[in-house]
Amino acid sequence: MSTQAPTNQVKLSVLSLSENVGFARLSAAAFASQAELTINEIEEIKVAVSEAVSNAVIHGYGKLNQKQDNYVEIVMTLYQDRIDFVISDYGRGIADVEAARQPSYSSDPERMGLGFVFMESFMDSLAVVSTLGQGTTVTMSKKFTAKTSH
Amino acid sequence: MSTQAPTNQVKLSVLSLSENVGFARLSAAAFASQAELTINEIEEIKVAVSEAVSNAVIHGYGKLNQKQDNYVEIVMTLYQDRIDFVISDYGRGIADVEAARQPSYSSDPERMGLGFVFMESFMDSLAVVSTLGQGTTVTMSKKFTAKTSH
Amino acid sequence: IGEIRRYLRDNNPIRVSRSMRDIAYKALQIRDSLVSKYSREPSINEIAEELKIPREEIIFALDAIQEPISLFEPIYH
Ligand SMILES: Nc1ncnc2c1ncn2[C@@H]1O[C@H](COP(=O)(O)OP(=O)(O)O)[C@@H](O)[C@H]1O
Ligand SMILES: Nc1ncnc2c1ncn2[C@@H]1O[C@H](COP(=O)(O)OP(=O)(O)O)[C@@H](O)[C@H]1O
Ligand SMILES: [Mg+2]
Ligand SMILES: [Mg+2]
Repeated sequence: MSTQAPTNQVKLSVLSLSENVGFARLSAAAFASQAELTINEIEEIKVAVSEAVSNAVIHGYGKLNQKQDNYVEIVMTLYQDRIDFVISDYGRGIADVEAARQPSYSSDPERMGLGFVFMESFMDSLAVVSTLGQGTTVTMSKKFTAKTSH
Repeated sequence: MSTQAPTNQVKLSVLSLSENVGFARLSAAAFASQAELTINEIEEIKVAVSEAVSNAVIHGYGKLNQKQDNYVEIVMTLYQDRIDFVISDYGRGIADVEAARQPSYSSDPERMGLGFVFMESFMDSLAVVSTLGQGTTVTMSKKFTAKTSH
Repeated sequence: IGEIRRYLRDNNPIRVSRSMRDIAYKALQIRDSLVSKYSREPSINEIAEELKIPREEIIFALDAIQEPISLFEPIYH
Protein backbone atom coordinates (compact mmCIF):
# COMPACT_ATOMS: atom_id res chain seq x y z
CA MET A 1 0.00 0.00 0.00
CA SER A 2 1.33 3.44 -0.86
CA THR A 3 1.29 6.26 1.63
CA GLN A 4 -0.33 8.89 -0.58
CA ALA A 5 -3.14 10.91 0.95
CA PRO A 6 -6.69 9.83 0.16
CA THR A 7 -8.73 12.17 -2.03
CA ASN A 8 -12.08 10.98 -0.71
CA GLN A 9 -13.50 8.63 1.84
CA VAL A 10 -16.92 7.37 2.88
CA LYS A 11 -17.79 4.87 5.59
CA LEU A 12 -20.95 2.80 5.71
CA SER A 13 -22.24 0.86 8.63
CA VAL A 14 -25.20 -1.36 7.73
CA LEU A 15 -27.31 -3.74 9.76
CA SER A 16 -26.54 -7.36 8.96
CA LEU A 17 -29.52 -7.99 6.68
CA SER A 18 -29.56 -9.44 3.18
CA GLU A 19 -31.37 -6.29 1.94
CA ASN A 20 -28.21 -4.36 2.67
CA VAL A 21 -26.08 -6.40 0.31
CA GLY A 22 -27.83 -4.64 -2.57
CA PHE A 23 -27.53 -1.33 -0.77
CA ALA A 24 -23.77 -1.73 -0.26
CA ARG A 25 -23.37 -2.86 -3.84
CA LEU A 26 -25.03 0.25 -5.23
CA SER A 27 -23.23 2.56 -2.83
CA ALA A 28 -19.89 1.04 -3.82
CA ALA A 29 -20.74 1.62 -7.48
CA ALA A 30 -21.69 5.23 -6.75
CA PHE A 31 -18.45 5.87 -4.91
CA ALA A 32 -16.39 4.13 -7.59
CA SER A 33 -17.98 6.25 -10.31
CA GLN A 34 -15.80 9.18 -9.19
CA ALA A 35 -12.79 7.36 -10.54
CA GLU A 36 -11.84 6.81 -14.15
CA LEU A 37 -13.40 3.37 -14.30
CA THR A 38 -15.38 1.72 -17.06
CA ILE A 39 -18.87 0.27 -16.68
CA ASN A 40 -17.30 -3.20 -16.66
CA GLU A 41 -14.82 -2.34 -13.93
CA ILE A 42 -17.63 -0.89 -11.84
CA GLU A 43 -19.57 -4.13 -12.35
CA GLU A 44 -16.55 -6.05 -11.08
CA ILE A 45 -16.41 -3.87 -8.00
CA LYS A 46 -20.13 -4.44 -7.43
CA VAL A 47 -19.67 -8.20 -7.54
CA ALA A 48 -16.63 -8.17 -5.26
CA VAL A 49 -18.25 -5.88 -2.68
CA SER A 50 -21.50 -7.90 -2.76
CA GLU A 51 -19.58 -11.11 -2.15
CA ALA A 52 -17.71 -9.65 0.80
CA VAL A 53 -20.80 -8.09 2.37
CA SER A 54 -22.93 -11.18 1.83
CA ASN A 55 -20.21 -13.29 3.45
CA ALA A 56 -20.32 -11.01 6.48
CA VAL A 57 -24.11 -11.30 6.66
CA ILE A 58 -24.37 -15.03 5.96
CA HIS A 59 -21.21 -16.50 7.46
CA GLY A 60 -20.01 -13.78 9.81
CA TYR A 61 -23.26 -13.23 11.65
CA GLY A 62 -25.42 -16.03 10.26
CA LYS A 63 -28.00 -17.02 12.82
CA LEU A 64 -26.83 -14.13 14.97
CA ASN A 65 -28.48 -12.13 12.20
CA GLN A 66 -31.38 -10.94 14.30
CA LYS A 67 -29.27 -9.26 16.94
CA GLN A 68 -29.98 -5.57 16.79
CA ASP A 69 -26.38 -4.41 16.85
CA ASN A 70 -24.83 -6.63 14.21
CA TYR A 71 -23.35 -4.15 11.79
CA VAL A 72 -21.23 -4.68 8.71
CA GLU A 73 -18.83 -1.83 8.04
CA ILE A 74 -17.69 -0.80 4.60
CA VAL A 75 -14.97 1.83 4.28
CA MET A 76 -14.26 3.10 0.78
CA THR A 77 -11.22 5.26 0.14
CA LEU A 78 -10.26 6.93 -3.10
CA TYR A 79 -6.60 7.57 -3.91
CA GLN A 80 -5.12 9.06 -7.04
CA ASP A 81 -4.80 5.72 -8.77
CA ARG A 82 -6.79 3.20 -6.78
CA ILE A 83 -9.83 2.65 -4.57
CA ASP A 84 -9.68 0.57 -1.42
CA PHE A 85 -12.71 -1.23 -0.02
CA VAL A 86 -12.50 -2.56 3.52
CA ILE A 87 -15.41 -4.74 4.67
CA SER A 88 -15.52 -5.74 8.34
CA ASP A 89 -17.80 -7.78 10.52
CA TYR A 90 -17.61 -8.60 14.21
CA GLY A 91 -19.05 -12.08 13.83
CA ARG A 92 -17.71 -15.58 14.22
CA GLY A 93 -14.52 -15.31 12.20
CA ILE A 94 -12.77 -17.87 10.01
CA ALA A 95 -10.70 -20.70 11.51
CA ASP A 96 -8.52 -21.28 8.44
CA VAL A 97 -8.39 -18.38 6.02
CA GLU A 98 -6.14 -20.20 3.54
CA ALA A 99 -8.63 -23.04 3.25
CA ALA A 100 -11.60 -20.68 3.04
CA ARG A 101 -10.03 -18.88 0.09
CA GLN A 102 -9.68 -22.05 -2.00
CA PRO A 103 -12.00 -22.33 -5.02
CA SER A 104 -15.12 -24.36 -4.24
CA TYR A 105 -14.48 -24.35 -0.50
CA SER A 106 -17.63 -23.60 1.43
CA SER A 107 -18.70 -24.46 4.95
CA ASP A 108 -22.23 -24.67 3.56
CA PRO A 109 -22.83 -27.58 1.15
CA GLU A 110 -25.52 -25.57 -0.63
CA ARG A 111 -23.16 -22.78 -1.59
CA MET A 112 -20.66 -22.56 -4.42
CA GLY A 113 -17.61 -21.44 -2.51
CA LEU A 114 -16.62 -18.94 -5.18
CA GLY A 115 -16.95 -15.67 -3.29
CA PHE A 116 -13.27 -15.20 -2.51
CA VAL A 117 -12.35 -16.38 -6.00
CA PHE A 118 -14.52 -13.65 -7.52
CA MET A 119 -13.11 -11.01 -5.17
CA GLU A 120 -9.59 -12.03 -6.04
CA SER A 121 -10.09 -12.16 -9.78
CA PHE A 122 -12.14 -8.96 -10.08
CA MET A 123 -9.94 -6.81 -7.85
CA ASP A 124 -6.23 -6.02 -8.01
CA SER A 125 -5.51 -7.15 -4.47
CA LEU A 126 -7.30 -9.01 -1.70
CA ALA A 127 -6.30 -9.47 1.93
CA VAL A 128 -8.35 -11.36 4.51
CA VAL A 129 -7.69 -11.03 8.22
CA SER A 130 -9.85 -12.97 10.62
CA THR A 131 -9.94 -13.97 14.27
CA LEU A 132 -12.26 -16.71 15.48
CA GLY A 133 -15.03 -15.28 17.60
CA GLN A 134 -14.00 -11.72 16.82
CA GLY A 135 -14.70 -11.14 13.17
CA THR A 136 -13.30 -10.74 9.70
CA THR A 137 -11.85 -7.88 7.69
CA VAL A 138 -11.54 -8.08 3.92
CA THR A 139 -9.45 -5.43 2.15
CA MET A 140 -9.67 -5.14 -1.61
CA SER A 141 -8.13 -2.66 -3.99
CA LYS A 142 -8.97 -1.66 -7.53
CA LYS A 143 -6.46 0.30 -9.58
CA PHE A 144 -7.16 2.73 -12.36
CA THR A 145 -5.25 5.13 -14.56
CA ALA A 146 -5.41 8.62 -13.15
CA LYS A 147 -7.26 11.08 -15.36
CA THR A 148 -5.09 13.01 -17.73
CA SER A 149 -6.17 16.55 -18.45
CA HIS A 150 -7.86 16.80 -21.84
CA MET B 1 -42.09 9.85 16.61
CA SER B 2 -43.44 6.41 17.37
CA THR B 3 -41.50 3.91 19.41
CA GLN B 4 -41.77 0.99 17.01
CA ALA B 5 -38.63 -0.97 16.33
CA PRO B 6 -36.72 -0.17 13.16
CA THR B 7 -36.72 -2.83 10.45
CA ASN B 8 -33.47 -1.64 8.90
CA GLN B 9 -30.79 0.92 9.43
CA VAL B 10 -27.69 2.13 7.62
CA LYS B 11 -25.27 4.86 8.63
CA LEU B 12 -23.03 6.79 6.29
CA SER B 13 -20.17 9.00 7.21
CA VAL B 14 -18.80 10.96 4.27
CA LEU B 15 -15.99 13.47 3.95
CA SER B 16 -17.28 17.00 3.49
CA LEU B 17 -16.78 17.22 -0.27
CA SER B 18 -19.26 18.25 -2.93
CA GLU B 19 -18.67 14.90 -4.73
CA ASN B 20 -20.33 13.22 -1.79
CA VAL B 21 -23.63 15.03 -2.23
CA GLY B 22 -24.31 12.88 -5.28
CA PHE B 23 -23.10 9.83 -3.40
CA ALA B 24 -25.45 10.47 -0.48
CA ARG B 25 -28.28 11.16 -2.89
CA LEU B 26 -27.89 7.79 -4.59
CA SER B 27 -27.42 5.96 -1.31
CA ALA B 28 -30.62 7.50 0.02
CA ALA B 29 -32.45 6.38 -3.12
CA ALA B 30 -31.01 2.87 -2.79
CA PHE B 31 -32.11 2.63 0.83
CA ALA B 32 -35.53 4.15 0.16
CA SER B 33 -36.19 1.70 -2.63
CA GLN B 34 -36.63 -0.97 0.07
CA ALA B 35 -39.84 0.75 1.14
CA GLU B 36 -43.19 0.89 -0.62
CA LEU B 37 -42.54 4.26 -2.20
CA THR B 38 -43.31 5.47 -5.68
CA ILE B 39 -40.51 6.61 -7.95
CA ASN B 40 -41.85 10.10 -7.49
CA GLU B 41 -41.51 9.86 -3.72
CA ILE B 42 -38.00 8.50 -4.06
CA GLU B 43 -37.13 11.50 -6.23
CA GLU B 44 -38.46 13.78 -3.48
CA ILE B 45 -36.26 12.02 -0.93
CA LYS B 46 -33.27 12.45 -3.23
CA VAL B 47 -33.87 16.19 -3.45
CA ALA B 48 -34.40 16.58 0.31
CA VAL B 49 -31.31 14.55 1.26
CA SER B 50 -29.14 16.37 -1.30
CA GLU B 51 -30.23 19.72 0.08
CA ALA B 52 -29.42 18.70 3.64
CA VAL B 53 -26.04 17.20 2.75
CA SER B 54 -25.05 20.11 0.53
CA ASN B 55 -25.96 22.52 3.33
CA ALA B 56 -23.65 20.60 5.65
CA VAL B 57 -20.81 20.75 3.09
CA ILE B 58 -21.32 24.35 1.97
CA HIS B 59 -22.59 26.13 5.07
CA GLY B 60 -21.67 23.76 7.90
CA TYR B 61 -18.02 23.27 6.98
CA GLY B 62 -17.60 25.80 4.17
CA LYS B 63 -14.01 26.96 4.05
CA LEU B 64 -13.20 24.42 6.74
CA ASN B 65 -13.87 22.00 3.89
CA GLN B 66 -10.28 20.93 3.45
CA LYS B 67 -9.82 19.66 6.99
CA GLN B 68 -9.27 15.96 6.80
CA ASP B 69 -11.71 14.99 9.51
CA ASN B 70 -14.79 16.97 8.48
CA TYR B 71 -17.41 14.29 8.10
CA VAL B 72 -21.11 14.56 7.35
CA GLU B 73 -23.16 11.77 8.87
CA ILE B 74 -26.34 10.40 7.35
CA VAL B 75 -28.36 7.88 9.32
CA MET B 76 -31.26 6.24 7.49
CA THR B 77 -33.74 4.16 9.44
CA LEU B 78 -36.61 2.18 8.02
CA TYR B 79 -39.74 1.59 10.10
CA GLN B 80 -42.91 -0.17 9.12
CA ASP B 81 -44.55 2.95 7.77
CA ARG B 82 -41.87 5.60 7.47
CA ILE B 83 -38.19 6.26 6.80
CA ASP B 84 -36.18 8.71 8.88
CA PHE B 85 -33.13 10.52 7.55
CA VAL B 86 -30.86 12.26 10.03
CA ILE B 87 -28.10 14.42 8.56
CA SER B 88 -25.50 15.82 10.95
CA ASP B 89 -22.45 18.01 10.65
CA TYR B 90 -20.04 19.26 13.29
CA GLY B 91 -19.45 22.59 11.61
CA ARG B 92 -20.28 26.18 12.42
CA GLY B 93 -23.96 25.83 13.26
CA ILE B 94 -26.89 28.19 12.63
CA ALA B 95 -27.45 31.27 14.80
CA ASP B 96 -31.19 31.60 14.10
CA VAL B 97 -32.82 28.43 12.83
CA GLU B 98 -36.26 30.06 12.44
CA ALA B 99 -34.84 32.71 10.16
CA ALA B 100 -32.74 30.20 8.20
CA ARG B 101 -35.85 28.13 7.43
CA GLN B 102 -37.71 31.05 5.85
CA PRO B 103 -38.19 30.86 2.09
CA SER B 104 -35.53 32.82 0.19
CA TYR B 105 -33.39 33.29 3.27
CA SER B 106 -29.74 32.64 2.54
CA SER B 107 -26.55 33.86 4.16
CA ASP B 108 -25.04 33.75 0.67
CA PRO B 109 -26.46 36.30 -1.81
CA GLU B 110 -25.66 33.95 -4.69
CA ARG B 111 -27.86 31.17 -3.36
CA MET B 112 -31.61 30.72 -3.62
CA GLY B 113 -32.40 30.01 0.01
CA LEU B 114 -34.86 27.26 -0.88
CA GLY B 115 -33.12 24.22 0.60
CA PHE B 116 -35.18 24.04 3.78
CA VAL B 117 -38.34 24.83 1.81
CA PHE B 118 -37.72 21.82 -0.43
CA MET B 119 -36.95 19.58 2.52
CA GLU B 120 -40.11 20.69 4.27
CA SER B 121 -42.39 20.34 1.27
CA PHE B 122 -41.01 17.02 0.02
CA MET B 123 -40.88 15.26 3.37
CA ASP B 124 -43.59 14.64 5.97
CA SER B 125 -41.64 16.20 8.81
CA LEU B 126 -38.53 18.28 9.27
CA ALA B 127 -36.72 19.21 12.47
CA VAL B 128 -33.56 21.29 12.63
CA VAL B 129 -31.42 21.43 15.74
CA SER B 130 -28.28 23.54 15.68
CA THR B 131 -25.73 24.97 18.07
CA LEU B 132 -23.35 27.70 16.97
CA GLY B 133 -19.82 26.40 16.69
CA GLN B 134 -20.92 22.82 17.29
CA GLY B 135 -22.96 21.81 14.29
CA THR B 136 -26.37 21.06 12.88
CA THR B 137 -28.66 18.05 12.81
CA VAL B 138 -31.54 17.83 10.35
CA THR B 139 -34.14 15.09 10.89
CA MET B 140 -36.61 14.33 8.12
CA SER B 141 -39.24 11.69 7.83
CA LYS B 142 -41.11 10.24 4.86
CA LYS B 143 -44.24 8.18 5.46
CA PHE B 144 -45.61 5.39 3.33
CA THR B 145 -48.35 2.82 3.46
CA ALA B 146 -47.03 -0.37 4.99
CA LYS B 147 -46.80 -3.30 2.63
CA THR B 148 -49.78 -5.60 2.70
CA SER B 149 -48.98 -9.25 2.25
CA HIS B 150 -49.59 -10.39 -1.29
CA ILE C 1 -40.05 24.49 -7.74
CA GLY C 2 -41.67 24.15 -11.16
CA GLU C 3 -38.47 22.82 -12.62
CA ILE C 4 -38.11 20.21 -9.92
CA ARG C 5 -41.78 19.30 -10.11
CA ARG C 6 -41.39 18.72 -13.81
CA TYR C 7 -38.38 16.59 -13.10
CA LEU C 8 -40.52 14.60 -10.68
CA ARG C 9 -43.33 13.90 -13.09
CA ASP C 10 -42.98 10.15 -12.98
CA ASN C 11 -45.54 8.89 -10.53
CA ASN C 12 -45.16 5.23 -11.17
CA PRO C 13 -45.05 2.74 -8.29
CA ILE C 14 -43.12 0.30 -10.47
CA ARG C 15 -39.50 -0.15 -9.45
CA VAL C 16 -37.89 0.61 -12.76
CA SER C 17 -39.34 3.70 -14.35
CA ARG C 18 -39.47 4.36 -18.04
CA SER C 19 -36.97 7.17 -17.64
CA MET C 20 -34.51 4.98 -15.75
CA ARG C 21 -34.66 2.39 -18.49
CA ASP C 22 -34.10 5.13 -21.07
CA ILE C 23 -31.06 6.41 -19.19
CA ALA C 24 -29.57 2.92 -18.96
CA TYR C 25 -30.01 2.17 -22.65
CA LYS C 26 -28.70 5.57 -23.69
CA ALA C 27 -25.64 5.04 -21.50
CA LEU C 28 -24.95 1.70 -23.17
CA GLN C 29 -25.41 3.23 -26.62
CA ILE C 30 -23.03 6.06 -25.84
CA ARG C 31 -20.54 3.62 -24.47
CA ASP C 32 -20.56 1.78 -27.78
CA SER C 33 -20.13 4.92 -29.81
CA LEU C 34 -17.27 6.11 -27.56
CA VAL C 35 -15.60 2.72 -27.91
CA SER C 36 -15.47 3.15 -31.67
CA LYS C 37 -14.42 6.79 -31.34
CA TYR C 38 -11.54 6.25 -28.88
CA SER C 39 -10.80 2.56 -29.52
CA ARG C 40 -11.00 1.93 -25.80
CA GLU C 41 -13.66 1.56 -23.12
CA PRO C 42 -14.82 4.99 -21.91
CA SER C 43 -15.06 5.71 -18.20
CA ILE C 44 -18.42 6.24 -16.56
CA ASN C 45 -17.49 9.92 -16.24
CA GLU C 46 -16.99 10.24 -19.97
CA ILE C 47 -20.39 8.66 -20.54
CA ALA C 48 -21.98 10.97 -17.98
CA GLU C 49 -20.42 14.03 -19.59
CA GLU C 50 -21.65 12.96 -22.99
CA LEU C 51 -25.18 12.27 -21.70
CA LYS C 52 -25.22 15.33 -19.44
CA ILE C 53 -26.71 13.21 -16.67
CA PRO C 54 -25.11 12.88 -13.22
CA ARG C 55 -23.01 9.72 -13.08
CA GLU C 56 -24.90 8.45 -10.03
CA GLU C 57 -28.14 8.46 -12.03
CA ILE C 58 -26.48 6.31 -14.67
CA ILE C 59 -25.18 3.92 -12.02
CA PHE C 60 -28.65 3.64 -10.51
CA ALA C 61 -30.30 3.09 -13.87
CA LEU C 62 -27.79 0.45 -14.96
CA ASP C 63 -28.25 -1.37 -11.66
CA ALA C 64 -32.02 -1.23 -11.98
CA ILE C 65 -32.17 -2.88 -15.39
CA GLN C 66 -30.04 -5.80 -14.27
CA GLU C 67 -31.44 -9.14 -13.37
CA PRO C 68 -32.36 -8.85 -9.70
CA ILE C 69 -30.36 -11.96 -8.83
CA SER C 70 -27.12 -12.47 -10.67
CA LEU C 71 -25.34 -15.75 -11.26
CA PHE C 72 -22.70 -14.69 -8.81
CA GLU C 73 -25.00 -14.30 -5.87
CA PRO C 74 -26.82 -17.44 -4.88
CA ILE C 75 -27.40 -15.80 -1.54
CA TYR C 76 -31.04 -15.02 -1.21
CA HIS C 77 -32.63 -18.02 0.39
N1 LIG D 1 -17.10 -12.91 6.93
C1 LIG D 1 -16.98 -14.23 7.17
N2 LIG D 1 -17.15 -14.72 8.42
C2 LIG D 1 -17.04 -16.04 8.66
N3 LIG D 1 -16.74 -16.97 7.71
C3 LIG D 1 -16.56 -16.54 6.45
C4 LIG D 1 -16.67 -15.16 6.12
N4 LIG D 1 -16.42 -15.04 4.79
C5 LIG D 1 -16.17 -16.27 4.33
N5 LIG D 1 -16.25 -17.18 5.32
C6 LIG D 1 -15.98 -18.64 5.18
O1 LIG D 1 -15.28 -18.85 3.98
C7 LIG D 1 -15.99 -19.76 3.14
C8 LIG D 1 -15.77 -19.43 1.70
O2 LIG D 1 -16.39 -18.19 1.35
P1 LIG D 1 -16.81 -17.94 -0.15
O3 LIG D 1 -15.63 -18.16 -1.03
O4 LIG D 1 -17.49 -16.62 -0.25
O5 LIG D 1 -17.87 -19.10 -0.46
P2 LIG D 1 -19.39 -19.29 0.01
O6 LIG D 1 -19.89 -17.98 0.58
O7 LIG D 1 -20.13 -19.68 -1.23
O8 LIG D 1 -19.39 -20.35 1.07
C9 LIG D 1 -17.43 -19.68 3.61
O9 LIG D 1 -18.14 -20.86 3.31
C10 LIG D 1 -17.28 -19.45 5.10
O10 LIG D 1 -17.04 -20.67 5.79
N1 LIG E 1 -25.69 22.70 8.02
C1 LIG E 1 -25.68 24.05 8.11
N2 LIG E 1 -24.71 24.68 8.81
C2 LIG E 1 -24.67 26.02 8.91
N3 LIG E 1 -25.60 26.83 8.34
C3 LIG E 1 -26.60 26.27 7.63
C4 LIG E 1 -26.70 24.86 7.48
N4 LIG E 1 -27.80 24.59 6.74
C5 LIG E 1 -28.35 25.75 6.45
N5 LIG E 1 -27.65 26.79 6.98
C6 LIG E 1 -28.00 28.23 6.88
O1 LIG E 1 -29.36 28.31 6.51
C7 LIG E 1 -29.48 29.09 5.31
C8 LIG E 1 -30.66 28.60 4.49
O2 LIG E 1 -30.39 27.31 3.96
P1 LIG E 1 -31.13 26.86 2.63
O3 LIG E 1 -32.60 27.03 2.82
O4 LIG E 1 -30.66 25.51 2.27
O5 LIG E 1 -30.66 27.93 1.55
P2 LIG E 1 -29.25 28.08 0.78
O6 LIG E 1 -28.45 26.82 0.99
O7 LIG E 1 -29.64 28.29 -0.64
O8 LIG E 1 -28.57 29.26 1.39
C9 LIG E 1 -28.14 28.99 4.63
O9 LIG E 1 -27.90 30.10 3.77
C10 LIG E 1 -27.18 28.95 5.82
O10 LIG E 1 -26.95 30.26 6.31
MG1 LIG F 1 -19.56 -16.13 -0.23
MG1 LIG G 1 -29.14 24.93 0.85
